[in-house]
Amino acid sequence: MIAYSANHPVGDFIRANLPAPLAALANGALSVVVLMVLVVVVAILLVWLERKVCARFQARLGPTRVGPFGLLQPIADSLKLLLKENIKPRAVDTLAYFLAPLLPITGSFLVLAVMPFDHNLQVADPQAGMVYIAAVSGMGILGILIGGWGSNNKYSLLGSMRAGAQLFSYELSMVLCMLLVVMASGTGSLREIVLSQQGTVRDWWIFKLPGAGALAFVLYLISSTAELNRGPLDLSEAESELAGGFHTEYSGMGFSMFFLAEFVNMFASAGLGATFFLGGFLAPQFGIGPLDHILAFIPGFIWFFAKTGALIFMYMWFRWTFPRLRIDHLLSLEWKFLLPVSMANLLLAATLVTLGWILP
Amino acid sequence: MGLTQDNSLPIPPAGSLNPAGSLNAVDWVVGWARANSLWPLVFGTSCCAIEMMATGASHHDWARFGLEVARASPRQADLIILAGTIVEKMGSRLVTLYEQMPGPKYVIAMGACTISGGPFYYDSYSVIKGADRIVPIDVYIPGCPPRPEALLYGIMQLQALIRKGAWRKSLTHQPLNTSPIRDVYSDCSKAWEIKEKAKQESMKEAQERFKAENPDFKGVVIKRVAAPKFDEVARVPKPARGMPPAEIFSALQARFPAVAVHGNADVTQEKWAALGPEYVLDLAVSREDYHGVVEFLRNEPALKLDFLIEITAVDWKDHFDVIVHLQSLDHGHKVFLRCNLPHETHPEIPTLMDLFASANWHERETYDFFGIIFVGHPDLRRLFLDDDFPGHPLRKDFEDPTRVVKRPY
Amino acid sequence: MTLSRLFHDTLSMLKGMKVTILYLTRPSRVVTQQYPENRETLKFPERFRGQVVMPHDEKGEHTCTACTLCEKACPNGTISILTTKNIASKRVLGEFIYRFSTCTLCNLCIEACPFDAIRMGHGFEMAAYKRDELDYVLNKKEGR
Amino acid sequence: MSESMPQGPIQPAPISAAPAVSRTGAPDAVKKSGSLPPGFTLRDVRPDGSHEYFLNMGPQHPSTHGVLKLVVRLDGETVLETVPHLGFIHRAIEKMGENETFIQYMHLTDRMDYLSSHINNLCVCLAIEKAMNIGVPERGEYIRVIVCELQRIQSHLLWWGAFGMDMGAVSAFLYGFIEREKITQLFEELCGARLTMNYFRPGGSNADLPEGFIGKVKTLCEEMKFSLDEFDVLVSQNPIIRERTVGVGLLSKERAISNGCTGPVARASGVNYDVRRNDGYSIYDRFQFDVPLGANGDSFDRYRVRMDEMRQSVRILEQAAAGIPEGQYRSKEKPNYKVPAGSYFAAVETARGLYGTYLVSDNSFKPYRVKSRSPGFSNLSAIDEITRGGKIADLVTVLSTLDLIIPDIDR
Repeated sequence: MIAYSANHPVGDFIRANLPAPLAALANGALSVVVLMVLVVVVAILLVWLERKVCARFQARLGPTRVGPFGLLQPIADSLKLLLKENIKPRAVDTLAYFLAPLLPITGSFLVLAVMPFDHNLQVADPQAGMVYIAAVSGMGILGILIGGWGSNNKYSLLGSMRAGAQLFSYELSMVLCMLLVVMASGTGSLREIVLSQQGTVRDWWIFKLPGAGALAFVLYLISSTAELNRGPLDLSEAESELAGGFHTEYSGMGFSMFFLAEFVNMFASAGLGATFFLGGFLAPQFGIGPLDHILAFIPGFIWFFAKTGALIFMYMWFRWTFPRLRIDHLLSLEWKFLLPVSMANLLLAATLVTLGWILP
Repeated sequence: MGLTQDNSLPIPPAGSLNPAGSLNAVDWVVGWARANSLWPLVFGTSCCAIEMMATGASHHDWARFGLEVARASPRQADLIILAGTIVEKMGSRLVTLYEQMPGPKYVIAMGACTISGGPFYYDSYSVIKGADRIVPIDVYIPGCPPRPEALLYGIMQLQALIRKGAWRKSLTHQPLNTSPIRDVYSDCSKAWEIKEKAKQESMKEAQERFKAENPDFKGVVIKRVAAPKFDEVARVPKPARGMPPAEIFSALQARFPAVAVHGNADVTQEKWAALGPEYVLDLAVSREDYHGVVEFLRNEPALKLDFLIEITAVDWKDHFDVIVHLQSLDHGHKVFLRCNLPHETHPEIPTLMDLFASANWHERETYDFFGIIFVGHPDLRRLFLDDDFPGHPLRKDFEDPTRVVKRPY
Repeated sequence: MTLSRLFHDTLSMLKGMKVTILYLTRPSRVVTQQYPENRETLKFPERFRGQVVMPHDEKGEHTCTACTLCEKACPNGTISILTTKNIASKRVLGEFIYRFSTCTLCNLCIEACPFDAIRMGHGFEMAAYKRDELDYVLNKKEGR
Repeated sequence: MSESMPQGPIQPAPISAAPAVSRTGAPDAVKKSGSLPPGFTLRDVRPDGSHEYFLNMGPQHPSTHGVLKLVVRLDGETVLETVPHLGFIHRAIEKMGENETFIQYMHLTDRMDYLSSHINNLCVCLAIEKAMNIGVPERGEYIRVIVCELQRIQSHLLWWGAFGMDMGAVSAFLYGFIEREKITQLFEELCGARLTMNYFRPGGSNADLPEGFIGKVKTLCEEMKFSLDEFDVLVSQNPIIRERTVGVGLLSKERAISNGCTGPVARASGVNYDVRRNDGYSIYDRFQFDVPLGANGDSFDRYRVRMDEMRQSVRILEQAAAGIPEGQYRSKEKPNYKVPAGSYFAAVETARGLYGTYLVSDNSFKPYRVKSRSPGFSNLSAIDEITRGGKIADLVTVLSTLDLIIPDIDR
């Protein structure tokens, strides 16, 4: 563990010249701005990646004419959405209609605040990190419910009611899977969770608890797909049934906020998956000397982004392969299958931990 | 910059951003963004929609142009590709959709039907003759249906238009085509005759001079290209399946003496043979035992005509013929019935809904087109046309100059 | 959900995922023909119906004798044969009006023409900004 | 709730056997105080009728495959009653048929059911041939069988893609179109058009097969077998599809016959009737092919019947491509087809069911009256009984397994 020095020339210069109370905030403000910029750029990149990967899955090319390999396509999309006419339908509940798009984005940004990108590349490291994440990710659900009800449209009402039922129920099994890792690693803080997975690849939580870790990872994948309204479980904006789902009445900036929130949320869930189960920013060590040395040479956040990218690819793979579930299958999948299995999994992991059978 | 009354963006006068009216950097970037991110509305009424789907599919892939996200809700779409015929009843819905779309919005008229009514220009009482009568159109793509490459070329033309700043035009309410529906074919030849008459006067003496100078002038004879010759092929009649018509008729004759074979009243043995193996029994039935005959044909185990192919009517100017086609799925034979009705405004005939559930829509369609009332039908309303459609269109005496252009030849 | 059914379901879902990943991992399976880029090599089958054209020989002459058979065969009133009398007062073709906005490319006019004066061309880039740009006059010179 | 029934022009007599049958209403369904929107008949399930609401799956909706409007009476997600509204693409083709010659009317039948345009043309040709006693040479018959079976496979491929898209598997739509494009290019070589063909004429077709066509058909049959197996892996064996279609939208055999359903919809309910085999037009009796039947008429049976039908069509294609003789492809071409007075009916099996053409002629060049019996028309009329009690997702499933083409219904 190399001790990183906490002071930094730019940071020291700012702290020196600012009055005392502001200086304390400087560090936080700087990191929040960097995080926001990073995440928006990553979201724009994800929009492009989604369209290219979806095209390759369907044996076609995807955007190619807008900039090299179509890289400027998401920028053109967001700029156009920015400049659209801002329609406020007459029968709309103004407060609910305009407040709703803000919530999902803030929800996913708050989750990213505690994401450990690298050893100390982290905005904040609260001791009860996992509890904070479970609380904050409820904000997205709120936004969809308010938006659906506020736009006074039967399709969006149906979409938001479905979203409400789906997101609340899948929150349970997602939290249970995270709880398993927290219990096994003994700490709530995400940074310690990652550090608890140090050592070889077998020390990652996905492999450490024999069977329980891998099952928790699979359950996490399923429930986070439902949290994101993506893939086979995208019932709240079911394209072919509800025409537009909860964001039917949104145009221009309102719609692009929902659109962006979906991708920021995807990055956040994939990041959480990597942090809890795949050893966050730790390089994979296989016990072979020279290979480990080379792998450790690559800095931590590269590993973090690689693992997150792999998970994001899994989400896209699910979305472009599977048909959509029906609402009652979706809920019975959660209540009758995921919840009992994740509880039993928690119990199994608890016995393993107490009896000390964690793999060496 | 207050919003205009229908809260759309304020309309900047042309060239307001820069007096020269040419594009400056901001215009260029805005035009580039709007041109490259056209999200089409999921809107397809008939055959052109299949070619639009083929353009969206992997072979032609309009996602390369940034059109991948086809939105189902008009709020998020900024381009309507009118793929398919626009009919009067659909016209009002199309205008609502167009008004629900925000900000700079564009319309592509794809296919002959949306440009001018295409094949349905003449003799159709319900087709809108050209979609630019109800919605301002930016690009017309001819063809029926146009190839995917033609649609892509049309989209590229629209993108070029947007890059040149046409998005400013689409914020204003452009004028629609309000010219009356006229017979383009005859007007074109009439106009030519007038021009031709004047031209012939001016050429008259030149023609006499030419005839005087070389009386025996033989013009160029263009040879007729011989069409390929095929020789006659005898038709192999397919034997009708199931019970021969003679037996069906005799079984019916016992129960309903008044029923006669259409066309030849007294039918003898050799008459049946003369009608040929493919002849399907065609009965003429009076209104009284119309329901009884159909019920008998359906419930009789030997006949078992349990499948109603269709109910329709023919207007013979002095009387109506209600036509019923029945078929037996097990035995395979068919029976055609026709019932003669007087030529009133609303002739009446009993319904067949208690025998066949499919009679429900067939009878409503016949009422919609001919005005024939089916007594006992629980919900006899128009099926295809709006309730305020004047008259019943398939009657021979139906005239509606505001909607129909008669084809002159 | 019984265990065996759970196993079979997961197996068939994985096989479904294998089908899609094989499309992703094999760029050779991409079938897109990039229209504007492949414009030179783009070739349509010989019988493709793009629009009705009147072939002219090198002297600019066409073989239409204004017999109006194609005009009668057209179901949509697309073709207008406007005849005139030439210098030898023989009735010849003045203008062959072809309203492409109502043409449905049904090939009936080509079959009706006894002189093979018109045939189907391979044009497809005919999108226009204004509706009356779609009315063409097919013959360059008066008939013979 | 007031007992006021919608005010049709006459008072309705009580009907005994048929269940509460669905009707179509005209204007948008706005639940006015007390009166039901037009077309709805069920007494209010709840006395105060508070929890019900009427959803307009309007003419522009991703899953209605065109411009069909369904007014759905919902209790939460459960569908209580469905009333389809038609007429949004009614183009008066039958009225136009009375002012056009027989051949000109044939080019309009392409635009009715544009996914079986060859087979529709064939139906009009059969009617004219029966009326004017025109024979078809051997090669012409083989060309007709090959082209119609290619058209059937092409139509089922688009149905399969649209079914996948409605279920949420968007990639299936694209895969269906990749295979469909191969057949579209074959048709481009054959008759020059991609969708509205106008290729058949009474007595044969208007041009011979281009050379190399039979070879391409044979290679297509091989590729089709491979891709059909791939489609099965991707969608047919998918447990999510199984859960969403098995037992959804049950249509019993009696109700199918009574509702006039034909084609794969009826065969899925056990109605053993296929116009190609039972009525025997053209030369289908020379080829061995079996007609797939479903057991209990739910959405999965309709799906399974169509997938098997594609395989049977490939089988017919192979036999026809192997046995096609040389010789003339059409009989003597008459200058103009003047049908003798009388009424003639011909029926064919399109991809959706029994398509019939009823020509009434008064001995002139133009038909006196033309009626085309559309298969989708009766298949759709059974939708209210099928989707009762299901969810909205089931309504979408049933709509896509009925394989509707709305211009074919509205004509």
